[in-house]
Amino acid sequence: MHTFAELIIVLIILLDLALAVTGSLSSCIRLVAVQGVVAGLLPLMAGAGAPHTRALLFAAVIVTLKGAVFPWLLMRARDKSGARKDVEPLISYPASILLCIGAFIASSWMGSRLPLPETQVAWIVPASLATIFTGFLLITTRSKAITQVLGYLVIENGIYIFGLALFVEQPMMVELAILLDVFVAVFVMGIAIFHISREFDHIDTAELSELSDWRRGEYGK
Amino acid sequence: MALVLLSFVILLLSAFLALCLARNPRRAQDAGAYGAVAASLAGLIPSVKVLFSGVSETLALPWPVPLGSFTLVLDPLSAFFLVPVFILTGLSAVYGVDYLAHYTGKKPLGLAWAAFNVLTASMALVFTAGNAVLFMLGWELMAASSFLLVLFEHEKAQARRAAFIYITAGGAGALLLLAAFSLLGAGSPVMDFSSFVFPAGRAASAVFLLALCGFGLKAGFIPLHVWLPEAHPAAPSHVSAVMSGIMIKTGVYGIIRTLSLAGPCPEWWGWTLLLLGAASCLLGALFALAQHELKRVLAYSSIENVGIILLALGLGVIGAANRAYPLAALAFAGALLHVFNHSLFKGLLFMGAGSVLQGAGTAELEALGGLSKRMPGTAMLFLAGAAAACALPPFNGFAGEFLVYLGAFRSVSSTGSIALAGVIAGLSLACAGALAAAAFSRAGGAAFLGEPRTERAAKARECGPLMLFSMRALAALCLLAGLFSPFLLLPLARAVGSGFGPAAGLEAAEAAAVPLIYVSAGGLLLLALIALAWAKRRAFLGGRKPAEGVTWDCGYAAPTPRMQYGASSFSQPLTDFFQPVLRKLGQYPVISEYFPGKASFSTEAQAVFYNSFYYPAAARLRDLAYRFSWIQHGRLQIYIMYIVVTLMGLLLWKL
Amino acid sequence: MITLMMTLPLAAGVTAFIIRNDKARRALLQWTARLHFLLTALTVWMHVRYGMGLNLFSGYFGGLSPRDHAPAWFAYDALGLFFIGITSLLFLGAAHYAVAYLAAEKRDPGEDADAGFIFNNAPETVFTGCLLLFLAAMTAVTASRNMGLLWALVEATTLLSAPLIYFHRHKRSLEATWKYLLICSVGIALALMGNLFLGAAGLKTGAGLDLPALFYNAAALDKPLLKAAFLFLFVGYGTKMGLSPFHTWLPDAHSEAPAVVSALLSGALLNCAFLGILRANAVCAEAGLADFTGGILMLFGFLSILTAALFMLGQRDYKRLLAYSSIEHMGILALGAGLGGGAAFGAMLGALSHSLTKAGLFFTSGVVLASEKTKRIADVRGLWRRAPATAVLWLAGFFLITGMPPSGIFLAKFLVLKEAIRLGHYWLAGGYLFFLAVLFAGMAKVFIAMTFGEREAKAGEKPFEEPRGMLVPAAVFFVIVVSLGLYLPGWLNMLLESAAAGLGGAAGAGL
Amino acid sequence: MEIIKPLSQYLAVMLLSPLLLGIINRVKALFAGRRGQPLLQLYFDLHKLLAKTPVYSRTTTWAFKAGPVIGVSAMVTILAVLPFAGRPSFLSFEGDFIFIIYLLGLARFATVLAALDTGSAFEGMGASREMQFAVFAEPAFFLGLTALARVTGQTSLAGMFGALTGDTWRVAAPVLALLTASFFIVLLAENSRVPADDPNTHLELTMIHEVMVLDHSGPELAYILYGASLKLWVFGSLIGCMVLPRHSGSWATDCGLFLLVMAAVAAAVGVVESAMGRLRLTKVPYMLITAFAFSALALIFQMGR
Repeated sequence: MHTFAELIIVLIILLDLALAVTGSLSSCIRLVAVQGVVAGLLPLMAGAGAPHTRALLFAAVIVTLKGAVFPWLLMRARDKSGARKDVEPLISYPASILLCIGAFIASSWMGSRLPLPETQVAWIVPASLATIFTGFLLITTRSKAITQVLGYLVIENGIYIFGLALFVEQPMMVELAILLDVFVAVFVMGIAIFHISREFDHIDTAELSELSDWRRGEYGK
Repeated sequence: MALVLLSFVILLLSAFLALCLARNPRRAQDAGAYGAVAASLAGLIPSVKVLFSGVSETLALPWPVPLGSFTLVLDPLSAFFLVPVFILTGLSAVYGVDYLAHYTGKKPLGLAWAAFNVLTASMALVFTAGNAVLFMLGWELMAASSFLLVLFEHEKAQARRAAFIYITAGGAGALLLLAAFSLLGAGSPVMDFSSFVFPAGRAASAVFLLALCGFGLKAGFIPLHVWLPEAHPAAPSHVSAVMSGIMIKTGVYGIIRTLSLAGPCPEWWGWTLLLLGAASCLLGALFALAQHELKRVLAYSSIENVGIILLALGLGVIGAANRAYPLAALAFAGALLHVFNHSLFKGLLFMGAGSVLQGAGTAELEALGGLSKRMPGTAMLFLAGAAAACALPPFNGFAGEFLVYLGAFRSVSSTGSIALAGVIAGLSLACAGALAAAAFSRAGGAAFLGEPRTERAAKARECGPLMLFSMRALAALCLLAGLFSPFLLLPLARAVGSGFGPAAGLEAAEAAAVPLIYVSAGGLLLLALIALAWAKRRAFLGGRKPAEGVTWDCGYAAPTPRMQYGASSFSQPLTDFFQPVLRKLGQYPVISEYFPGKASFSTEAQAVFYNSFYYPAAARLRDLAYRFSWIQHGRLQIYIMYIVVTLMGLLLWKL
Repeated sequence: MITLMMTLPLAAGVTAFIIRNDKARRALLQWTARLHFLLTALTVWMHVRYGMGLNLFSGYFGGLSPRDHAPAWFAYDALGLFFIGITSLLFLGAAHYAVAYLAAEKRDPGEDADAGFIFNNAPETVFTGCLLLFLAAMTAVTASRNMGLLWALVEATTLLSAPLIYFHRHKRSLEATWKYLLICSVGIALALMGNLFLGAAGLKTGAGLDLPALFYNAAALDKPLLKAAFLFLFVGYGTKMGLSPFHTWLPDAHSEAPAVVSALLSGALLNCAFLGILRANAVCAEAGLADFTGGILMLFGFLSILTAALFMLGQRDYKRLLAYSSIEHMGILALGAGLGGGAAFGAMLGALSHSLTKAGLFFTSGVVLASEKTKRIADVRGLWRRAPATAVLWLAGFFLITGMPPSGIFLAKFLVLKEAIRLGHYWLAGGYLFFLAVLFAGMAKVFIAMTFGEREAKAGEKPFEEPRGMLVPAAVFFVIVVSLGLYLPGWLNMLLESAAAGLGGAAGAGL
Repeated sequence: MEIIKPLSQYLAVMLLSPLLLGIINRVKALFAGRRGQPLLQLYFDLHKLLAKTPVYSRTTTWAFKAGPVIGVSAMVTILAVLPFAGRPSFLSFEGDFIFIIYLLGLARFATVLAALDTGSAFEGMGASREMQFAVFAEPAFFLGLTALARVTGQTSLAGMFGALTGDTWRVAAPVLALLTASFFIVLLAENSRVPADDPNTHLELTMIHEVMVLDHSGPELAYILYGASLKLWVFGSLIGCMVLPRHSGSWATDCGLFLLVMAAVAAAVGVVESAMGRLRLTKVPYMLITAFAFSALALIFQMGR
């Protein structure tokens, strides 16, 4: 089973890289969904022996949410917004991928540096960190509002995997509450994107920088 | 002590009442003024009692506030400051009734009275508080209430600017004081002054410097004076009188308390005080000479006088550090006596300026003149106050300065650094005195004497009876305190004793008694001679009626008021000489043709320290802030980046 | 009791979505606030009456599970109780303000003087509903005993308050909402990481994320992991709390939200996030990491004061100015918590006083906005002439927020400074004083300019009738803050002390 | 019986001081080869003026009349403090010279206000100059007295001059010489003598003291003239006491010698006036600063010893 889990880890890392280079918005949404589903399945593979019913139930909820509900919500937001179909990165794709690889190297280093307990699955901590970095990469170097939501989801995926790595047993109620939060967050963000697209011409966040205290050119005289 | 408490209660109640009666200005005036006068009378009794008996009184009530306790201490030093508080606020309140009546219907008089009474109460609290929190409560209430009064005519941009500078200086000062208190009371859970332990070594110097700057921002010596010449002219005149007469003395009081708490002080503290005092008294007098507005002249004169007080304190500290105790005692006594005297004559002068402002509608010196004919009472009282401010005998200003001089002279014949300190002190006093005399003869002359320079001045009317009453009372006090200064020695010795140790009090009394008696005798002789000369003059006239004519203008028979020497021409030789310091701005006509046409001429005294230091520093700071304003850039991506980068940094640094 | 406190606003919030009648809905809002406050007051009273001298986490009562050993999800200790006390009091004022505000908005929908167009407001149902749910979430945050749950609830407050910020359907408020939503969500995601580390630190002890268990086993927690956990939790909740440099959302959200929401954000929400940090801090302190956490709190506290000072100078928007002042105060709270001892007490007193003062100021700013139709400082002059009562409150708020005595804020600032100096942090104290002075000057300039002076009537301006319902809550809050500086009742002192003790470690040492 | 001596000193000064101006004028006349005014001219003038009816400008108020009265009273008060021949007068006390300086200030203040009260451009000009020169003269005078206090270790005038002996001159001759020079310059400036001012000029634009009293007439002018002569005595006597460090023990001898020295001082003023021209107005401050420098140098010498 662990080999299988390690394969999944590799898959997740590859998905990170793919996210860094994909230009099409809809592919991005799909990639994030796939990553969510894969991450959701991970606990079933990583544990020793047959998974608990609880874990099964949980995995089912996650897969439904991340695999079906979120992509649907985001796709709808994308369609309504009538935005252009690519992610409009602020830096070039090669730069993105370089940053992503750099993040992966940094994650490996940090993974070894962080004072973590031994894990059973190799690479799981670096992978989770790399995923979190990729999420940040999406948020900070892409200009559209939707990609920022995607980034948030990728970070969430990374944290989820990280949690698995640490074997922290969250009580059911907490787990559910967290999931609910994430769900509502995406929902609210979706609504916000809808409003943004209505108020502004498109969902480029460059438009969303009117609130600023920058006194450009008012100093040094 | 109960009476002091009663006076607090009366003040706060009457302030509240004045606010409630704000709809009816007359009633509000009555509530405020009666309250202030009653509170003054109630407060004077215990203060005077403590001064003469020398027995301190303490009142401690439970006050559940962290660090705080409701401890009031009335020792002779406090009482010595409280006496002018109550004298001046009581008389100012009387003056204020007539002064503010002018604004009925135009200004919220209820609020003005409430602020005035709260100001009085807070000053009394500052002088009696025995706990840091209580002290700061009084201190900041004082700042806030006087801030509101400075904004009395807030529609004037100048008043708003003054209020801003004032409140900022006050706020900064308060913060410094908090730091000083924190250092002093670091070890005690309740910040009572009695529990304060003066730290040793560098921390002691830190406390001294913090207290000096913190209190100095209120006392207004140079270079911490910037708010003073702005705020005093902006406030209503009876408030200016109180602010200049006593409020700035709260700073002096604080410095004295700090010195008293510190016990034996290092000599350089004394030098700091001495040099700051010397700079203040010289520059203050010099700036006063260059001002064009009567109340500004007075404000700068306050800076000069605070400088004199500070200089005396510095001399005292140097003396004490060199174990020249009688000298130190004389200097301390001089400082305290000058505190008292200054409050009287400066109150009088500001009231006089207020009368001018109200009678002639302006206090611009170049627009006044000839008021002595139109407002004879005010003119005479103001000029008496001016004489007192120039420390001319027989008025009271002389006595305090005389003690300082005496201290300085005693030190001149001793060895080492004290002699130098004495020379610096004496010389600064002499120079400042000469400059102050020039400034006041200029101001008094331009405002009251000669011919009116404008229509408004020509139509000036004498001020109301209550205003005159207050000024007369103060002028009488100035004269009496000057003539009978030996009688002030006992309270003075008590105050010095409670501030600097009982031995100092005795020494001061011993050293000052004989010379002061002679000075009194000289003053009485002078008055007698003046009376004699006056009587003789009449006798010489022998009933003949003097002839009247126009002023002799070298044969020119139709002199006009415009031909008089104005205030700026009067001071021009001196201000030109000191131009490098004064940096007055001006436009002078250049005459190049044989038949020049119309020409205009203007000078403007600028606030040198504000314009060349504080304002540029503030502008630099703002520029710096603007430079960093890109932090709040507007782009979400960058904001998220901050979080990531900070987190990474923290992880790398801390793990 | 706690159940009731949480379900009451929850139920009311859900109901508010259904009610069609404006009046009934507003009454619901008010009555819920009143009842909630009553319940809170009762709980505080019970705590004071029966829980005297109780230490952190041993003083739980009234939770879902009354048994001592079984972990309860929700229960109050002094710290939580203190924060819910603030929140509930604040909400009481906010509810009354909101009713007057909504009525006024209905009559005279906001007009944006700068952009010159009229915009719509969000439906009142959503607004009221979210407001009540927001209260429910905050009640739960303060009561939660489990760090995981705490996280989820803090995130819930973010999500519930987002629609509140977007009350004015205006593109700038949308931008603010978006930034708020995203920055806080991303920030809080990091706090989730922190929770994971925390769980990992206690893996051997089996403490999970239950606070009392963590506390009990603090000595056995894995220190490096605990440090990592604290860093993540700090950055996460710090983002929500508005500590610099994570504060970036704060000025935007506060300036664009309706006044009542700004007041709640500043006065209640930031405190809730602070509570998250304090909980983590307490665990770390118990584990002997007080120096580590204290250093970080002090560093970022100082940084926040610095940032606030920089942006206060030349600020153009008065609501943003207030927001930066909130950052400053959060900085002071963090500084106080980091210093511990008397400063921790000061921080608690500061939290209470700041919440009330800032809420009062935001309430007043709403009236100023209603009168002047602009948030630009340069366009507001001579408020005294047009709206005297508002001007008085505005000025009073300035004095209180800058720490003029008598006020709780003054005492808080003094206590923090004293502790910094007592502990020998002279440079810190110096910087603190300098930036406080800069902040003071920056605010003084603005408040004087806005309040005083002559005022030229703008074209087509109607005379302004000051809405009493919007001013009374502010006035009441100010009076409370002033009285705090004059008289600290014994029960409050005890509550503050035990709350300060709840910060853990050296902080519990008392004054 | 001891009271007789100060009283007679006092009366002597009151009576003799107008004579100093007569001496100056005679010396000047001598240098110019004229016969000059009688020695007692000022007495005649005073007598004449006291009997005259004054003319008052319609602009003036009480301040105009009070000026001469206060001025002369202040001078007479000073005489009660001033030592005569190094012997104390009625009022001799620690720090008495400060009292003197401020009484001089009072006289100046009153005169200046009286001048300003006329509203005349010329009188204002004189007042302005008077005040300007005072600002420079006072520190010089004061510093000189400080140095003297340092030399003698005394703080009252009578004490200082009483302690001044021939030995002091031998030990500290440069210091005392500098001080004498300084006091002499101050005397010239304070009493409106050449080179600071020219009492004989009739061009108002250049006058200082005289121009301030243009409008005064009758008894007021008499007061002013008398006050001026007293002032000259005050400054002269300081110099006289300084250069006459001899105390024989006999009161009469000392007084006689002192009066001779006073006459010599007046003569010296006359010599200076005859030998020098008037300085430009703008140069007068520099002359006073020179006096200040003399005093400062004296002090520095003394403190360095």
